[in-house]
Amino acid sequence: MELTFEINERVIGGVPVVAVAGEIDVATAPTLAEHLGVHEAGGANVVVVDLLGVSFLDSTALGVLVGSFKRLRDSGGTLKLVIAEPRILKVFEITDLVRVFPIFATVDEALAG
Amino acid sequence: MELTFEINERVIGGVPVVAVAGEIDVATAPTLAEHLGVHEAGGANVVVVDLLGVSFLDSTALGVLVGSFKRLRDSGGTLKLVIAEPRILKVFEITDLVRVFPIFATVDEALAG
Amino acid sequence: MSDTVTLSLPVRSELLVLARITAATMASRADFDIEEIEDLRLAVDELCLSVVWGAKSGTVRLEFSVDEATIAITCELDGSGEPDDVVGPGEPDDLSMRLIEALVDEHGRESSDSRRRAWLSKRRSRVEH
Amino acid sequence: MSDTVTLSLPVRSELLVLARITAATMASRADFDIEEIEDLRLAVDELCLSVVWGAKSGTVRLEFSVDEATIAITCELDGSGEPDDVVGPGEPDDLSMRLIEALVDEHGRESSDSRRRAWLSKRRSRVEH
Ligand SMILES: Nc1ncnc2c1ncn2[C@@H]1O[C@H](COP(=O)(O)OP(=O)(O)O)[C@@H](O)[C@H]1O
Ligand SMILES: Nc1ncnc2c1ncn2[C@@H]1O[C@H](COP(=O)(O)OP(=O)(O)O)[C@@H](O)[C@H]1O
Repeated sequence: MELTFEINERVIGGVPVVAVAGEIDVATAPTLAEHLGVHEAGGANVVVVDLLGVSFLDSTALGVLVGSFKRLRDSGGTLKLVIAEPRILKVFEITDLVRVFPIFATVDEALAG
Repeated sequence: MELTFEINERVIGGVPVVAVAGEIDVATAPTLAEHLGVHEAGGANVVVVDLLGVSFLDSTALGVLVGSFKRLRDSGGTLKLVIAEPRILKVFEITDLVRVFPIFATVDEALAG
Repeated sequence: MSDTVTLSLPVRSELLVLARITAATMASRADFDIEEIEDLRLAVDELCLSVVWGAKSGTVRLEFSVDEATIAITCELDGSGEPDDVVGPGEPDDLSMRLIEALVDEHGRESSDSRRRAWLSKRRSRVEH
Repeated sequence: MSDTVTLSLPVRSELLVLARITAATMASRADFDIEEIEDLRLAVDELCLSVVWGAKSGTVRLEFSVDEATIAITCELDGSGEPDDVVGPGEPDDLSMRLIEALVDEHGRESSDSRRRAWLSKRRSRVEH
């Protein structure tokens, strides 16, 4: 079933990469917020959120990402997104958030960019 | 989505092989019945129904298969089933239909057996 | 926690899938394992079939309740005010009855000329974590 | 054909998925294409969020109607008799509003202190085959 939600974390070259899979909605977004909060509190500068495995995401998820992006930016860092699926990109386009987040097609590009 | 239902037919060594994929329930079983009816009317002796792609099946599906089996048997033929998934086999076990149908794990075995 | 979800559908074979999906979603949320979720998917399908059997129109009303480790589902047919929609008490298929019996812990049914109703309940095996 | 399905859920974030699944299933049955089905999945989610916003309990009542080439969905919050569950008229998130606006053909909302209701409708592009 598509009901799964999973977060996997790696650190590549000192940068935390938070990979999310499944549906991010009002039930699961708080878990994502917790994960991002740990990195913000730990003083991370750049955080990469890999959304390649995400099949659905709503305004609750956008709210969590925007909040984390703002806090990282305020401390001189940034939050980079990895998105390949046109369907997921569409959500960021409708809301004009493509102009807020640095968005990359692969994790490698996000780490390099 | 898992809502798809599809029937693909092949003829191997003169034997019709009806491959079903998706969910067989009260909405889709009539389509299966039509396909089997064509072979019964066409004078088929043996028909193989390949259920390897089936993710769900209920008593409506069982009714269709039993009806076709009986008509083929009455005209000297038989209906063979191909089932690998334990979950699908369980439905035939609960209803004791494992003792009615010749059941095989692969299409090759069904054609040979 | 105790959650109750209700679902009403017209008698339309293409919509029965909604009963299966709702049962599976609630069972999955209530920590039933995959085998038990599949059991419930089939059991609720057979429950509806046994209640709706022979009806040409009307509304199927389902109630799904999760309480601790148990899910209970009732299915009822409202004949939409056309009494001949419900052709006598349902005669549930023998196969349906065997499946329901094997797949759930408890089940029951009541039917009169004007009303058909059946229910089931199933307890998950997994213990609270 | 005109089919109406109703779904009632408690305010529980884990159950919102049922609204998405029901919308997607009905749209798929009504021959909407995959892109439109995904639009509806997101739109109904945002519709519920905008209605339920801030509520701590109560029942969310959804109605899904398919008529010819159009699906209409209404979402209503019943405050379960505890008036302070509904904290004033809903203030739907700006992001929700933009998404709904972009994803459906028509939408509207009405709210008072005791009641919140919103609706949307979307027409499929594919013509009858
Ligand atoms: N929601 C349902 N639950 C269980 N069985 C149903 C349901 N809808 C239809 N059926 C069964 O399918 C039969 C045919 O339904 P009907 O609505 O006439 O077909 P269709 O929807 O394919 O036009 C009904 O008599 C009933 O036995
Ligand atoms: N069915 C629903 N539809 C839309 N939003 C919901 C739904 N259920 C919960 N929410 C939103 O999630 C918030 C938290 O819900 P709550 O039930 O308190 O959390 P949880 O179910 O995770 O314990 C609510 O205030 C509401 O904004």
